[in-house]
Amino acid sequence: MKANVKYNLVWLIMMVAGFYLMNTLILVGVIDSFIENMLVTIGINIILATGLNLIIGFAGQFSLGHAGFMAIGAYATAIVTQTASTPGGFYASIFIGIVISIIAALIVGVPTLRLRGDYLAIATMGASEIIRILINNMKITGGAAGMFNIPQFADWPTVYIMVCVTTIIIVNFIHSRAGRAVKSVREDEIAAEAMGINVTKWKLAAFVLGASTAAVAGSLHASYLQTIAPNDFGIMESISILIIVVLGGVGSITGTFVAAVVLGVLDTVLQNFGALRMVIYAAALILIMIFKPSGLLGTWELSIKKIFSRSKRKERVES
Amino acid sequence: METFFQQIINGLSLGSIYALLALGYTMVYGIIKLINFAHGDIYMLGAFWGYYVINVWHFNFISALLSAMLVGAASGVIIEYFAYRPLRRSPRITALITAIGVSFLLENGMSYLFSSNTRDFPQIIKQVNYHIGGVLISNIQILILVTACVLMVLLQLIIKKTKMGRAMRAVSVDPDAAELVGININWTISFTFALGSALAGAAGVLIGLYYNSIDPLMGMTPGIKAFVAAVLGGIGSVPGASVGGFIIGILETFVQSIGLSAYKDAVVYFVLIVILLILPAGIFGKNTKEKV
Amino acid sequence: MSKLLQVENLVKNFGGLTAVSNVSLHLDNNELVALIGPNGAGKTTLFNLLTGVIPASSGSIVLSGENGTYPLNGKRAYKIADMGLSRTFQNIRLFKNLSVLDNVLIAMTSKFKEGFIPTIFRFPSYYKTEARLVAEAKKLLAIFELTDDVDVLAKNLPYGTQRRLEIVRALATKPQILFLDEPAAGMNPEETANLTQLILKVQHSFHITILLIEHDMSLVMNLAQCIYVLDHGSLLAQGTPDEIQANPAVIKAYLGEEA
Amino acid sequence: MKKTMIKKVVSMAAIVMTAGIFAGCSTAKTTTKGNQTTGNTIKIGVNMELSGAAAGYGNSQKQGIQLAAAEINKDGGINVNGKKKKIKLIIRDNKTSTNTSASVAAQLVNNDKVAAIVGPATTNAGTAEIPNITKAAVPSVSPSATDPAYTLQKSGKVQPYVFRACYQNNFQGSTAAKFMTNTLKAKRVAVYADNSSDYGTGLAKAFKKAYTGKVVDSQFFTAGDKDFNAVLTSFKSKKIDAIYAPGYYNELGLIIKQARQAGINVPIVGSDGMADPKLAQIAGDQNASKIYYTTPFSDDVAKDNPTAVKFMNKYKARYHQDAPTFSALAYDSVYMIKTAIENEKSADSVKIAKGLANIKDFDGVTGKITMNKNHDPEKPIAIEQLTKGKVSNSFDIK
Repeated sequence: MKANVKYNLVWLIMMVAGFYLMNTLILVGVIDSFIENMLVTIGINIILATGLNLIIGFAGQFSLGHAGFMAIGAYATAIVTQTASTPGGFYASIFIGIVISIIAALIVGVPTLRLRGDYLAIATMGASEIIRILINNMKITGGAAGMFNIPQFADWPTVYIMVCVTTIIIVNFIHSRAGRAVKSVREDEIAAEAMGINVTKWKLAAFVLGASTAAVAGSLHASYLQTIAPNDFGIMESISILIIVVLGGVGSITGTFVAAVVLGVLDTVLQNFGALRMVIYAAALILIMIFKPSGLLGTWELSIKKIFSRSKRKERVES
Repeated sequence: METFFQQIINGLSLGSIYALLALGYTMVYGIIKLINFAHGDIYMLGAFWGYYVINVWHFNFISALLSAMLVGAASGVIIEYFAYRPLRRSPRITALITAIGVSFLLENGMSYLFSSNTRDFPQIIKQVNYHIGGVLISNIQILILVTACVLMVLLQLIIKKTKMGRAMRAVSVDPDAAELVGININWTISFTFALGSALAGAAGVLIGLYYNSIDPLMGMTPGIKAFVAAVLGGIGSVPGASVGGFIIGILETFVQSIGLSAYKDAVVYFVLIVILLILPAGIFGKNTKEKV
Repeated sequence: MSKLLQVENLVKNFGGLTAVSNVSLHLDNNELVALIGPNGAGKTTLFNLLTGVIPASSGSIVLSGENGTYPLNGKRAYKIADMGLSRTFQNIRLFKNLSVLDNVLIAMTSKFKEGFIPTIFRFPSYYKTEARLVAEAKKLLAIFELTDDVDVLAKNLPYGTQRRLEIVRALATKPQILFLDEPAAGMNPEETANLTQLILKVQHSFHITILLIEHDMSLVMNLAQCIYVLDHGSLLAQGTPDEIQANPAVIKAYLGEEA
Repeated sequence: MKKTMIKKVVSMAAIVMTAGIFAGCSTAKTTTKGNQTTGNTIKIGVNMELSGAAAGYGNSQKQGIQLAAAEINKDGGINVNGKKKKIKLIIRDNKTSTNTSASVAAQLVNNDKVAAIVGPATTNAGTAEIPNITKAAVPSVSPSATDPAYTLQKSGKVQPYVFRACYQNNFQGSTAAKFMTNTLKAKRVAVYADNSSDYGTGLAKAFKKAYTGKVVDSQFFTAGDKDFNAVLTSFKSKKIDAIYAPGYYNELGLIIKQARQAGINVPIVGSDGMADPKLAQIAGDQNASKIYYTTPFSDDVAKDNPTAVKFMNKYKARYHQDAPTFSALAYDSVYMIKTAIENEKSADSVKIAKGLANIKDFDGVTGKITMNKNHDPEKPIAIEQLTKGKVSNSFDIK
């Protein structure tokens, strides 16, 4: 048990160090608001993509509807902070977004999660589009014009902490009894069921957890950007999250981080290429996939535990 | 009553367009289980090809159509060769991302090279409207409807009656076994892509002619709709794609005619989900149970 | 005392085909029963019905426990597994991309519950449960001499070891009844002999009832206390190994072909 | 038990540490005084939809901007307090995405140090840019963000650095309503609006508010749609006098074509998103009759407006096509910035903002513009009529 404390401590120190590093860089002026913008976008994408990776990579359920849940969180925050324009209101709005997205995920997931593969993908895509179209036609959401002048409560420290928190939740979920159950569903539903795993329940658990982190990302997106519109949450947004997951490696959270950073930086750098940016982006995407078919990192994970035990083994060998 | 029949015609002609595109999706999916995201963009290429050859080289309709099919087929084969073939043994989701990449590349590449402006498609066939009992139908609508039906039957014949069709079916069931009995898998898959993409090329010219407006992003929306149609009909099934296309066309028309135009896509997706819940593999899809 | 598992008039139709027709059988506590029959006789289908993988068309399956009887018809497979019926599969269905240890731990999922919050925030209770779980799994793996392979991915194990792991995994659910679907398939005589010993050991040390499907007659005749013979979906005969070997109908339908 | 204690202590410590970080976290909010212009060029950023859904409109605007900049530079540049400085355009693509628009704006103001921004084309991308440009105190002129609240803060106060060159929706929508009542004498109208952006829905809303006749039916389409027969057929059976269809020329061209082919010959009235030569091309000249749209850029205006005539000729010479409204608005945006610089005698961003707010009687292609207190340009509006694809008449609406 002492070992566990040690590993957790290392992770904690890494997170705090990362925070200080960023803070210092901002104070020194290395990170200006342009780079900060990029980092925040990357952070939000990490939250979205780890959640989707949980659903696709670990539970093996091909969902293409992540943007819909993101939209729920974003609009919850936009609407709530319009009247309750305080940090408290903002955190309450995140919570409300999570609750609504959980309900939506249950409504979508209970019937559709029995579908397989591409059929599930298209059903979840449809569900997400339905959410978007409803938002597009509602009064409270501002319709197609979306909402702007949303008060900004999510600055980069908020996003940083939320990235840490959601990642901790998802990673701890994966490395636990729940995560094993979810992975067994991915591997073989029939065998899992025969071993006492309630397949429906665990699929749903992963789906709901992924959806609620997407809602958190949506809240951050709305509050940081201060403007949202239904078109931000279309099929293309779901696809761009999927791209991060696959590019990083389906089933690797570390990979998701790497891919989110790589794509985020790539996208920002390409901003200098004007009209060619999307052409280069597309070509890069194809080439990476052809030369790295299982994603940048495959299923490799960074693990402090493994590093420790490896160095220990080395010591033993040397002595 | 006239309005009702007119709406049926509207629905059928919209449906025939979706069906035309869905056929290509379903063929490719049937053989390599890949959602060929770039299919809608091959349709766009076909439309642009038609636009240029008619305007610049003054092709007539038939030669524009046939050459667009050739261009579609060629681009389909090239895309398959460079982007999908290296990934045939990789997870399917990888190939899907590549397909999305190809789609982005075609859309943005065309925008970059030829600008993203909308163009008017040359009206090479003069539109003639027929009034039949108060219902209006144009010669181009009939042309598209007939083409969609003929192509469907033709495809079905190719798949069921020809040697190539047999090879295609064999590869789709079990590529390794097909290879063992002497079927050239690469050649068969290329052929399927050529066939499916030729359909998209033809659709580009026909739809360009019908709507008279083409742009580099024109493949995106109908591409997704056609894909939904293919799934609805049971992806991999040729009659399924047509039926799915017509269902979605008629459904969209119906929803708009009762005044819910703002929700037309939502209703389409809702019906899709409901149908999938009842028939998990679409209307004509075979729901293969896993053997325990 | 009533029978541990009582199956009455079980029927399964696939469209027009009757895969299992009117099968009645029972299992006693701590009994080792074999189910034999030619290919396509419906043995695996019967297993699937008993373990809830597919629903029966009609008939009843009743489990007796300490506090009365529980009907199993129509229950989902995971519930049936929870009630103490576990199984292996004819064409091995391990969780291929997971480690040997994970395969076993997964089977213990429903036996060691831990709340969401303690799991996510890694309360000390989480580590305690997890440690207990791993210890238990390792104990089981040790019995089957799989300790060295704990971290190996299931798909990288040799075939015979995979079969063994499947038995361990089934045992990890703490079953009352264990269904083994052709455990010796693809094994050489030496491996089969080892397996026979292993099955006996399992039965005795875990005090469980075993129903097994097997084509290897040496294994069946050595192990089984009672044999059911299935042919074309219906029960042809039942009895002790000696009775079955002497049964003319069985010899004709099944053994006769070999003679 | 002891270990549990350790664990607890550690996690407590962690919480305290984290709390400490936030207490001490003073991410120094750098309060800039805007971007100063030094050297011989004035950098103007362009945050524009060059790819994605609105790419067609964005590229039209880019052409207008480039034309304006080339023209100014050919004349030696902008006169900053007696010294001529050339314009350097920094054009960046925002992919029609709010997220990217914010990023592009940050890059333009912080890294490129532009003195002013032209763009974005759409309200959504436009609002996304506001926080970043406001922080940097750099003004932005959007050629075509039409939402009434675009230039306003939540409190209703004006956004200090946000300007536009186009009408806001309420003005255009109510003008169309007046025109349909007074000139077309339409008593029963159907509304068919683009609901994929604020443009169509906003105009439809404004129109419905101002229109005194009966709105028989109100339907929506989505950008990218190509088939409008279903809705048009249902309109046909409803005895309507006119259709109000706010949207862009891409879809409107098809709506006109399909309406006329379906035998609907009532007037179709739209907005400045239709004012593009491509409209008649897509609809087909024979179909484009009895088409009306509100526009700042009418032939009438052009006749007694030398600026417009000059612009149209130059545009045609450079791009070999007739100038669309979007290009005209973008062209005016650049010249508005030029005027602001010259009036303030300074190319510093804060001064430019001040100059833009004080623009008065500016001779633009799209009319004589005076900026009101909400940073909305006040300029005359006209309605153009198309007959057989050509502008045949134009009406002044007071």
